[in-house]
Amino acid sequence: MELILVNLIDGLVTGLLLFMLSAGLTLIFSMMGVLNFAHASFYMLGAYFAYQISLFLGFWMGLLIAPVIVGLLGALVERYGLRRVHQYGHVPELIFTFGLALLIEELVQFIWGKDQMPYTVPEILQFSAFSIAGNAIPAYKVFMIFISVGIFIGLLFVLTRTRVGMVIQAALSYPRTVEALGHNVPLVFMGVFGVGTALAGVAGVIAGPVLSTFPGMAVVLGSIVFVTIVIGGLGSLSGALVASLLIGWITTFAKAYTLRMEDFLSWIGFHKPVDMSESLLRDVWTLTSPQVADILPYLLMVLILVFRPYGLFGKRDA
Amino acid sequence: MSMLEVTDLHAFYGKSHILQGVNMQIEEGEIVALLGRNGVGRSTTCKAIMGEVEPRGSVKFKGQEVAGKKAYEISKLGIGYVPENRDIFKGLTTRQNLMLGLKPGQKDGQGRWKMQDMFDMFENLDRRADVEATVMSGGEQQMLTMCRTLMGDPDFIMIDEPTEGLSPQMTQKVAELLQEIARRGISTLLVEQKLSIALDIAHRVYVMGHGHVVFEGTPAELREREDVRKEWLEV
Amino acid sequence: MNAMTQSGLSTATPALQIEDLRKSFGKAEIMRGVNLSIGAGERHAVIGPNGAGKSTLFNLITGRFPPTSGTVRLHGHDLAGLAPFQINRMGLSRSFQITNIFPKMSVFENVRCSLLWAQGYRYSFWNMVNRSRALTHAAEEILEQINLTNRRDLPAGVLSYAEQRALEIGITIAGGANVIMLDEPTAGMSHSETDYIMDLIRRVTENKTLVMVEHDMGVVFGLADRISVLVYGEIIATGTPEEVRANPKVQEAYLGAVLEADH
Amino acid sequence: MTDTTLHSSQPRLITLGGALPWLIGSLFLLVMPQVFTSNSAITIMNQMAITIVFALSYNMLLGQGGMLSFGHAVYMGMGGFMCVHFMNYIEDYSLPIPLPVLPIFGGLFGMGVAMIIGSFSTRKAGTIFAMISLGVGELIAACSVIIVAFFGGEEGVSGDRTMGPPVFGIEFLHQIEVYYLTAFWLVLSALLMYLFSRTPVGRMANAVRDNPERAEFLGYSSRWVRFFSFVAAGFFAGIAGGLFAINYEIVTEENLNLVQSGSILLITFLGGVGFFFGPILGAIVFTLLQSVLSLQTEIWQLYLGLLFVATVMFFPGGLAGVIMMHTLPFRLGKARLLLRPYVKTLLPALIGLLGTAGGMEILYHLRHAALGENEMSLYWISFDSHSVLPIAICLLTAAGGFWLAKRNAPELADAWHEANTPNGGVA
Amino acid sequence: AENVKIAFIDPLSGPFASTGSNGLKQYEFAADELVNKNGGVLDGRKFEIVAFDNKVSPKESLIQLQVAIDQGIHYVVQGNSSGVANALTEAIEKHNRRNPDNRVLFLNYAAVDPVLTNDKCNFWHFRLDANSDIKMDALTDVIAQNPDIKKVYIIGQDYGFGKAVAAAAVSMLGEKRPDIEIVGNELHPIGKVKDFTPYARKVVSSGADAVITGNWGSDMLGLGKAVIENGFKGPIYTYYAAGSGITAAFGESGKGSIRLISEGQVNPPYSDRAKEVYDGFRARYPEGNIDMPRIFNTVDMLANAINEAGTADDVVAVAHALEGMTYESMWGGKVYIRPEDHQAIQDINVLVHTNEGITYDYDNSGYGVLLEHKVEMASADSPTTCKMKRP
Ligand SMILES: Nc1ncnc2c1ncn2[C@@H]1O[C@H](COP(=O)(O)OP(=O)(O)OP(=O)(O)O)[C@@H](O)[C@H]1O
Ligand SMILES: Nc1ncnc2c1ncn2[C@@H]1O[C@H](COP(=O)(O)OP(=O)(O)OP(=O)(O)O)[C@@H](O)[C@H]1O
Ligand SMILES: CC(C)C[C@H](N)C(=O)O
Ligand SMILES: [Mg+2]
Ligand SMILES: [Mg+2]
Repeated sequence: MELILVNLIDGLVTGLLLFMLSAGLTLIFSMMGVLNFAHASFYMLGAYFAYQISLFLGFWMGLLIAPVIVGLLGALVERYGLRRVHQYGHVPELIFTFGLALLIEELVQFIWGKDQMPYTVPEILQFSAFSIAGNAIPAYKVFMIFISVGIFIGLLFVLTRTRVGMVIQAALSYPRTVEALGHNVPLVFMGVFGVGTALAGVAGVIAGPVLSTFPGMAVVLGSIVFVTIVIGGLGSLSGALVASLLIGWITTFAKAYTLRMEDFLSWIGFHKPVDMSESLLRDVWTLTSPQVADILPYLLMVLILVFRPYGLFGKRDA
Repeated sequence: MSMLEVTDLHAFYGKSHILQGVNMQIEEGEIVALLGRNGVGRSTTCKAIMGEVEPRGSVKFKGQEVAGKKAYEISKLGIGYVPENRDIFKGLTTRQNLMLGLKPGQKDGQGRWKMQDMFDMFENLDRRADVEATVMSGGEQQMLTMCRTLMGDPDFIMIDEPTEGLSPQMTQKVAELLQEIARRGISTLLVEQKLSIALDIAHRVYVMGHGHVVFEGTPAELREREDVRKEWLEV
Repeated sequence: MNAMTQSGLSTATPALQIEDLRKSFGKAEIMRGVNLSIGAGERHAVIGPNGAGKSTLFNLITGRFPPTSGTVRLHGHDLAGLAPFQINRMGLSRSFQITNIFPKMSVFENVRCSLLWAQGYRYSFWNMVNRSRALTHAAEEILEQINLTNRRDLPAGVLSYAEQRALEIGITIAGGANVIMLDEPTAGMSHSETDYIMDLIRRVTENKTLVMVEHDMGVVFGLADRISVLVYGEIIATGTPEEVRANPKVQEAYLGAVLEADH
Repeated sequence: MTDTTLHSSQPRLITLGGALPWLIGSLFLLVMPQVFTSNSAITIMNQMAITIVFALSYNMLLGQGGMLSFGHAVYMGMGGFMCVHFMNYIEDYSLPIPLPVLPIFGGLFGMGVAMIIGSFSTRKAGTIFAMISLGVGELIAACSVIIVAFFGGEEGVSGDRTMGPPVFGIEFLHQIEVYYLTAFWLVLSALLMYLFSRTPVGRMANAVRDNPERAEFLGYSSRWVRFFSFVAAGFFAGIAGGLFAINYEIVTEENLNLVQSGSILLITFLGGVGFFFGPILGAIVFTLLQSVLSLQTEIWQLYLGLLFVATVMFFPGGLAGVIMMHTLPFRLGKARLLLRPYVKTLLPALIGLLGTAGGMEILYHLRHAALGENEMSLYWISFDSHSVLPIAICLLTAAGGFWLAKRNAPELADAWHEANTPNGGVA
Repeated sequence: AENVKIAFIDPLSGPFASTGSNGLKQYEFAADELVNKNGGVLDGRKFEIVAFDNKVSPKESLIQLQVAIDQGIHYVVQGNSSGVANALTEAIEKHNRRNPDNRVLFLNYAAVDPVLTNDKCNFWHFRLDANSDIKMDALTDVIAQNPDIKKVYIIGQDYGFGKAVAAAAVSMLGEKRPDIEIVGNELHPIGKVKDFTPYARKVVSSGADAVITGNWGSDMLGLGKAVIENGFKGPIYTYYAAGSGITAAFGESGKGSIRLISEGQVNPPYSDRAKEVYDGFRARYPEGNIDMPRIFNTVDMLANAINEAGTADDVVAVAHALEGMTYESMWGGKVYIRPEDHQAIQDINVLVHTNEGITYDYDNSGYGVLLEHKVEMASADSPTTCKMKRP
């Protein structure tokens, strides 16, 4: 019983972390139509910058400054890279971000090397907030929860209270015409991209200490973020939130409780072959939930795309 | 000082020289029709004035040089443009399309037109106010584009083929709207295929051919000039 | 070519038979029980105010949307539940009011692609299209007819608006379908082009069935054998041009004062 | 994409113009190993050949069908696994199947898998297709470490190509023999893929890419057109996989994971999706860079990344695009005009690049070499990386080179304009 | 005279980069310190370590192997991941069969999956580390003596080695302490787990008194941190919980609870020579650790074998020289290479993570591993299924 509670909390944390990334990406992907493959790379930059800053000014300054730097970088990328590529269409745009992701990873290795950085949770948060049945809940996790909830509220406000969303939506089909109506489209795009990447930066700052800061950290999260927003439904912030939590909990529980395919199969009435050293199915029989935990989200996404292409909350097709 | 003053305007698509020195002048509250065959460059003229294609030459709006400015700056100065192929924004409702007509910071009701006026004028739009605008009928989309531009409260408006795809009596209605626009002191550059209407409502007409203006005068004068109509308008 | 064979037998049954066709989008009821029968070889024009449902009617017939209720028959075959491509294979081809071509492909390619199925190439991946003289000629024929031969290898996307309209029509007629539906074919064309397109249409629809939406009364009265007037999802009148002109209902609902205005 | 229409006007059975490139290409493949005889050179060429087949098959989706796939490696990988298994069957049950026909099985298997996946993934194009391909890719990649019986887990499956019956006394003990086998399959599949792009399905693939809805009103089901292209692509990817299996005698999870799928996307784009031969260029250049650079420098991937980003930003048509830009000047017989300006701008630019690269190398060494290891060698000169002089030299050359290039750029621009305007023709 | 090139094929990037690059440092230093300083082998030929990054990928490793062979290299050392080792030993076997005039030797210094010296053994492969069964035998001896342990949790990476460890642990505990209950036995994907918390939760809530794991690299780091953070107090028996940042990460929290099983003793230093060597290493790599003493044995033994064979190019002769060789290790005890399966037999130590009595700490953390228990010439007579085919 307590264990369920503990896992609920762990899942929540994982989910909210994912949300901080996907929030920025929904902003960019659903509004600008840019499949930004470099998004996770900005998250990585967030972590590395924060680490570097924390060496001199401490964790909290890192939390403040790093996202800003990342955001500015993002804006620059939009201004001098994406904007140019935008006119060639979506595929080149995507390839650009793809190459960018590669580039950023290499740059990070160029500057910080290949090893993991000793970027750690700040002293003040290095105690366990409370513990349930001998399972400690680190204060840092509680802190993460608060940050991400704050971000959600902030974004919701921007998107619902301003005309920005509409302008971008319109600019997707006829940017020229939107400009002719007096809207400074390039500026808006730059802003959105900047904010989106800044969000990724925040996620990086916060995740760095727990998920460890190393050159591969972007790749690890790269595709799962897309999965999240696709499941949630493009353009829907709440969708992103729900999907993130869903994924967080699914994976956590799948790992925390070892369910065996064997039990399941025999439960639905199959009988385990005596000797199956030769049968191709032997691995299916010995399958356990922790083994598949990390691919469940992908399974979910494919199913959703096949049966409900606009995702859980999305209005239009992905 | 005239509302718009275009002198020796040139424009290119890649290497093809579309506008080869266009001159025109439009006074306050005046409706000027821009006529010509397909492909002579009437739309390009509008786009050049709007800064959507790079203009070479001078475009003075209320005496201020706008050539070389960005489209959104030009629009903020008070020039409105109704593009020929409608450009209804995907994924937005009719109402939202109209809202985007408002300039940044401008609220509905500031200026000559209110959103309600639009719905009163065209009940089709009213009926479809909250469906995604791209599903509307061709004609309805035509109305929407025009209204969308009006929402921005321009002092000078360029309208490219407003009656295309409109039923006869809807065409009538647009003609009346154009005159109403003029009455509210807005100057209009009207690019129109249907000679009948153009000649009915325009105060003056320019005829384009080979990338520059080949005739300028009142509708009456154009009616006189058999030769011009034959050579440049094929009627 | 299946089109021909059908036009053979289709003298008896009407080419298009529409019964109590209805369509609603959400609460909005657009099509309110349309009944219409168009004989084989007839040139039929549908006119009506903007938003009356003309294009929607086209979309329902050609399988772009499913009707809410009612039936559409092509040469007696019920079209219910058929996809656009299936209906097209039965010899029905349409054009679009809002230009709908293949912008990145060359003008020639646009036309050739519209010939492939009609000429029986289907999904075959054993014969090479560029080897077939017949195909190339046919395509070039069409280009001639729509005066785009000089634009042959340009990407269709850069043509001027009017040129694109012409290509739209070319793509529609290329396959030689025997029921042709044109949605505002002359919109945005100058007088001379309008006239030219008019007798192009007249030529290519010789002993075929033509259904056409048009706001240019010159074209309508110049081409149509019969006219239907669609007003807010209902057909208020059908008949010869003269009858329709005379009909008072039509007068106030649609034509209004302008009849004289155009010539 | 308009290149495909160029020949369409002369419907002769086999045009010399059409056949020539193929003859030259095949000849080239024949003599290459005589020129570059070293074992490593042949290894590289094999890798190239395989990548070419894979890239071409990928372009059937991206370039011709407008289907952006993030999971194409799956079909290559599957084909590969099938082939190693076949190798092992041949070994275990000494089946009389000669090695050279093995890729067929890879192809068929890849095709089979493509049929299953395609049956639902090709219903829609655009983002939905892309994302499904991503998901499926991840799923199958993950399964490969779970379903050990077929995929061999982390270690993958390895086999021995020499266990089959010898063909004309060839046992495929040596790279060179494998090379000719690979080359044969390369020519064959390339030709087939080229012809496919000329078939009705191939042509309609373009149409569906541009405007799926309109295609439906011309009698074609966009979904089926996509499906057929997809399956065909799967087949050739499978062949590439088979060739891989024969070459490396091992197939692992990496053969079908996201990284692999991603790199083929980049390779194809680098070469240019707009033209049939684009992916071929991409594959050649990429493989060369990868195998040569990686021996020269530790940060070769950084250079690759820069190359990709630069390509997308400045040459969205890829290498093929750059080449095709020059067809007009050649037709006008004005290509000569470009020669001098090119030399005058590109040479300094190149020097500038080398300078920059040098600077980066030194920085990298400074930062990451072990304590006391100040000795480094660059461009065949060895020096102390911690002293100021070398880096200064590099930066200066870089600056100088770029400055020169920038100064001469306008000249190039003018020449370019001139070379592209027909004589007497007005601007 | 030209150098004797040795190809080092191991991860220099990716999640196991630190393990790999740390190994590389030790090889480079060993080559200089033990061989090149003393004038090299034979007529003064020096050892040269050529590094190849394989990203712990079997496929990549084979590609690199090909490159190495093309460069005329005859000696390959590799250790990180038995997965790679399995692929390599097969490939090398094949290569030597096909190119009798250009053969290659494979010196495996860390890949300890037993099959390598059993079913998959071949004449070209030598394993200078004790295989996981031998190590587990020693480890379980220690566990068996601890009466407080009633429940153990076994967790490892999902591949050959991880499975081998689990299997050995189960069977050997079964013999030595039938009363011990195995409350958990699971595998996780290698190098892919981002957050070990869920696993840690399971360990804690299973009420285990001890954990056994063969994890290494980032997987060891992640698992260890999570388990301890989560409030687990009992001992953790590991194969590789030392160096590469792991020792630093555990610090105080791991004191006395983390044990690891390894050949060679660093603390207290066994010999003055060892001291000398370690100090030299420290001087050159202030951040580095000697956490694989066997690397020094490997280099030195290869040098001896070459000298004995009188050639560096005829690897068959060198292999014969290695077979049955007995070597005095500066890290303590003898190393004997069993001819029948090319498995090195040597002393195996159980070490404890602590900061007391540490001469050479790891990761400059003040903590290191201290000798606690030694098994001399461990499992010298352990059976093997190897049927060695000699050329
Ligand atoms: N993007 C473009 N690229 C190349 N040429 C273009 C482009 N847009 C227009 N043109 C060419 O410029 C010429 C003028 O185009 P424009 O749209 O101004 O004609 P128009 O007078 O508006 O005629 P229409 O009645 O067709 O709108 C046409 O010949 C057209 O082919
Ligand atoms: N998907 C839809 N959802 C809601 N309303 C729709 C949809 N599609 C069409 N309509 C409405 O149905 C009505 C008929 O549209 P339709 O395009 O058929 O008109 P039309 O007769 O072609 O007019 P026009 O002559 O202007 O083209 C319009 O009022 C339009 O707004
Ligand atoms: C270097 C070691 C961690 C490698 C591991 N023991 C294996 O056999 O896979
Ligand atoms: Mg126009
Ligand atoms: Mg319509």
